Amino acid sequence: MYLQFGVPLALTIFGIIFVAAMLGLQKLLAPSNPYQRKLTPYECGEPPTGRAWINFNVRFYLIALIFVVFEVEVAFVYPIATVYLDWVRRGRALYALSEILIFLLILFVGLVYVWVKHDLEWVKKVPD
Amino acid sequence: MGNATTTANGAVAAPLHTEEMTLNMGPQHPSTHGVLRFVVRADGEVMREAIPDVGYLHRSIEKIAEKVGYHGFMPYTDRVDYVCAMFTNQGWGMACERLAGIEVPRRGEFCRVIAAEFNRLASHLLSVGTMGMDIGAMTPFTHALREREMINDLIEELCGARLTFNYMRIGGVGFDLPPGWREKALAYLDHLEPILDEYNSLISYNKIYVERLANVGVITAAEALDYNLVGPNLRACGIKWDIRKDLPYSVYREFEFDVPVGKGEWGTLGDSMDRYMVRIREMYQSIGILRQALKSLPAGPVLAKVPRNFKPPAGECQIRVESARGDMGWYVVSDGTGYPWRVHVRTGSFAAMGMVQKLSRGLMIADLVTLIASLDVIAPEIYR
Amino acid sequence: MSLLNTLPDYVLTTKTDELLNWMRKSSVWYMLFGLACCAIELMHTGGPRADIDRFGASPRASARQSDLMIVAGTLTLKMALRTRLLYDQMPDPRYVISMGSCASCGGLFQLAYSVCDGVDKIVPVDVYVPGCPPRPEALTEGLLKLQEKIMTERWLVKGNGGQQVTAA
Amino acid sequence: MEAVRIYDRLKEKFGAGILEVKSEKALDPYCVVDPNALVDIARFLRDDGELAMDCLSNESGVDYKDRVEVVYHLFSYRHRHSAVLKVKLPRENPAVKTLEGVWKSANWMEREIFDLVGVNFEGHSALRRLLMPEDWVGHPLRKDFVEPLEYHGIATVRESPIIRLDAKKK
Repeated sequence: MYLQFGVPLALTIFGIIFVAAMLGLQKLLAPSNPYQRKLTPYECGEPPTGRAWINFNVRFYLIALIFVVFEVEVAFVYPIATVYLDWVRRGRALYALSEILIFLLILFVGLVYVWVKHDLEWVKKVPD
Repeated sequence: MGNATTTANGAVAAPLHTEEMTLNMGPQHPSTHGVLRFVVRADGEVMREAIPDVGYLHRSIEKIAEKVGYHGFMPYTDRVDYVCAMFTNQGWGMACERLAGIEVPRRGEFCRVIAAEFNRLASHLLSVGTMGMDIGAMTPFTHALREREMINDLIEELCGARLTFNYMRIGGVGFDLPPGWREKALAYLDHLEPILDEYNSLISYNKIYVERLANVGVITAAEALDYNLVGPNLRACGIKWDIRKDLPYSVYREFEFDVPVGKGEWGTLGDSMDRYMVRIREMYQSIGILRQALKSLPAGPVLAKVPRNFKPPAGECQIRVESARGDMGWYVVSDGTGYPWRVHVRTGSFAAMGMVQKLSRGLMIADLVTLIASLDVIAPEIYR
Repeated sequence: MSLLNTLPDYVLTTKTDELLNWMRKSSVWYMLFGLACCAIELMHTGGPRADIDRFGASPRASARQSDLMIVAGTLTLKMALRTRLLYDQMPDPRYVISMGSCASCGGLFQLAYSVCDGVDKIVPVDVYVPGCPPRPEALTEGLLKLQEKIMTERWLVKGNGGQQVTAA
Repeated sequence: MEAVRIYDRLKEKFGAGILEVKSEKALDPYCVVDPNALVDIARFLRDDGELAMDCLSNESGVDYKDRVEVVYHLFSYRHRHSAVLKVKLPRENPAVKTLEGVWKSANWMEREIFDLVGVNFEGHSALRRLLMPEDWVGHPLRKDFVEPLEYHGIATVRESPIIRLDAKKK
């Protein structure tokens, strides 16, 4: 009775095998020759100076965070887009459309908030 | 570290302690137009300062000039600025002619002007194309290179080389125009003009382009003179100065052409967008000069009688040529023997590079890339 | 436990070698390493007319993603140390094309005090392309010569494996 | 204004500072200046209304047999005239005051002259080698410069391939 889950099962198995094959072949066939000078960090040809582990500007983190929020949003829209036609055929088009629009609307409010608070620009002007 | 102050709307604006990054826009970098290196001290994206470290292509051309004779030095002058090599040839030729007092026949002067202006077109095309690529638009680069290839074909038919021409000699030009070249060149100019308009409308009024270039790297007229900026960079600051018009040499007196000057239409006067637009407008002027030169080409010899082992009288002189990167000063000291005693070239990129450290304070890292592209800096001109 | 150069010479192994070489030959990514005048010809080679993208060679910005270093231009002594470091930082199997007479033997700058005569003093070179600067077609022929050389390499089969550069 | 009249004006103003004016039989007439009076002369040339030399267009170091000369080519965009100043320095350790205070373009030109000809510019903001590597020994554009045989293990001489061919034939 769980037959309808057969397809995703096959897909996951194929995925795992495919990734394992790629990594395995690479381990078997590719030459690997790491030596100290090759592993030095790449600095456009210059010998690297200074430490890489410094607490750099927090702006990078904020911009990355905002990006992740809207990336996940798009990721959620994809599954709905695939099944959208079935809903339309079953005559429940309005329900499906309103469902996705509400989801987008909530996140749109988030976008406006971030825009107004100047978090999208790099040099944040503290509104004093 | 520091006291946490609460701003008006209650947000805590405690100064977060973040260290300064020291990045290395090193010799091998896609955007530095050759082997330039910048030690960038940046806090996040905003740069504290970008200290240029130059010398990765110093090929000691000035020392070699003392080892090879006057005629032998001509191919080395191509390598001083390989994107517009005709101007360095012309500079060296004129310096030696002035030292020895040689008179170049009129047709030779006309051939020099034609070859030089074609080379100015090619140099500006490359500069405008790579600026497009530095801002992220890939297709302008291919457009510009396609036109540059056609100019290379024309010049290759004229003197056999695509990049380092060695076309000019002391006392004139090496080869006369091949038959049918004049019509081919005129046809190419008619073909190039509409393409330049299309390129201009496609790129120059694009919102992203203007956003990335306007108000970036602003140079005032006084600063430009103080740092001895020359050529399109100087004209973009509003100073109407072109050696071809103001200290006319060769046969430039006989042509009408306008000297485009930056007007600050997009942002403040003297920003990167002005420098870019001055180059685009200069291309139209070069096409005008080429048409006039090709139409009124006189007959006659192209090379004056110059002895094979050329020995100019002892003395020194400096001449200035309007290269694509601005006024290039050739200072030659001769001691009467067949080898020059000292040759010194002062080029446009050298002065522009001297300014980058001051201009880069407060810019974003991405703006440093457009600043270098807008100053149109070429590595060998800085290092020679 | 890598199988590199361990298997004997059977139909299967030589054919896989050929397949491997064919795949790597038709996707040689070259590093943007233009030093001097040859850099402009390198741009024209990557440009619209003599396009080497049709041979699978696409320009890469950093040494980490490229397996071919085209040394295009005069190598000065100051740049030579950086070139050695860049060569070391490229992933294995890596190749070097020395483009132009300046990179091959110092060219017309052998008289100079600051120029390193020839890049083969610094890195092992696979293909020398003569010319000053070589035409885009000459560089494309150099790339094709390199592709022929890649086809002769042996991976599974015993014999000279993909260039094991000793820890320099 | 002709170059020679510029030098006459300088002679009136600075008298002892101007050592020699060479104008006959010279393509670009120049005037030799006393090194210690250089900065005042330069400042006067720039600030004076009539001369208004607002641009140091070229600065080069020339190494002669008995002296090292630094040649300054000045230019005025307003009056479109130019002048050439020269400073004669001893060959051992030539030193002159920097003109960076007067024209900022002198900064890089003086660094290059320091690097290649070895003239020490006192008061320069960041006097270090511009073109040669930091650990380079000697000043290459001097006439008595001897090329080092190797640099960081890289031989600077390339033996001619004919030697290798003969060796192979044997």
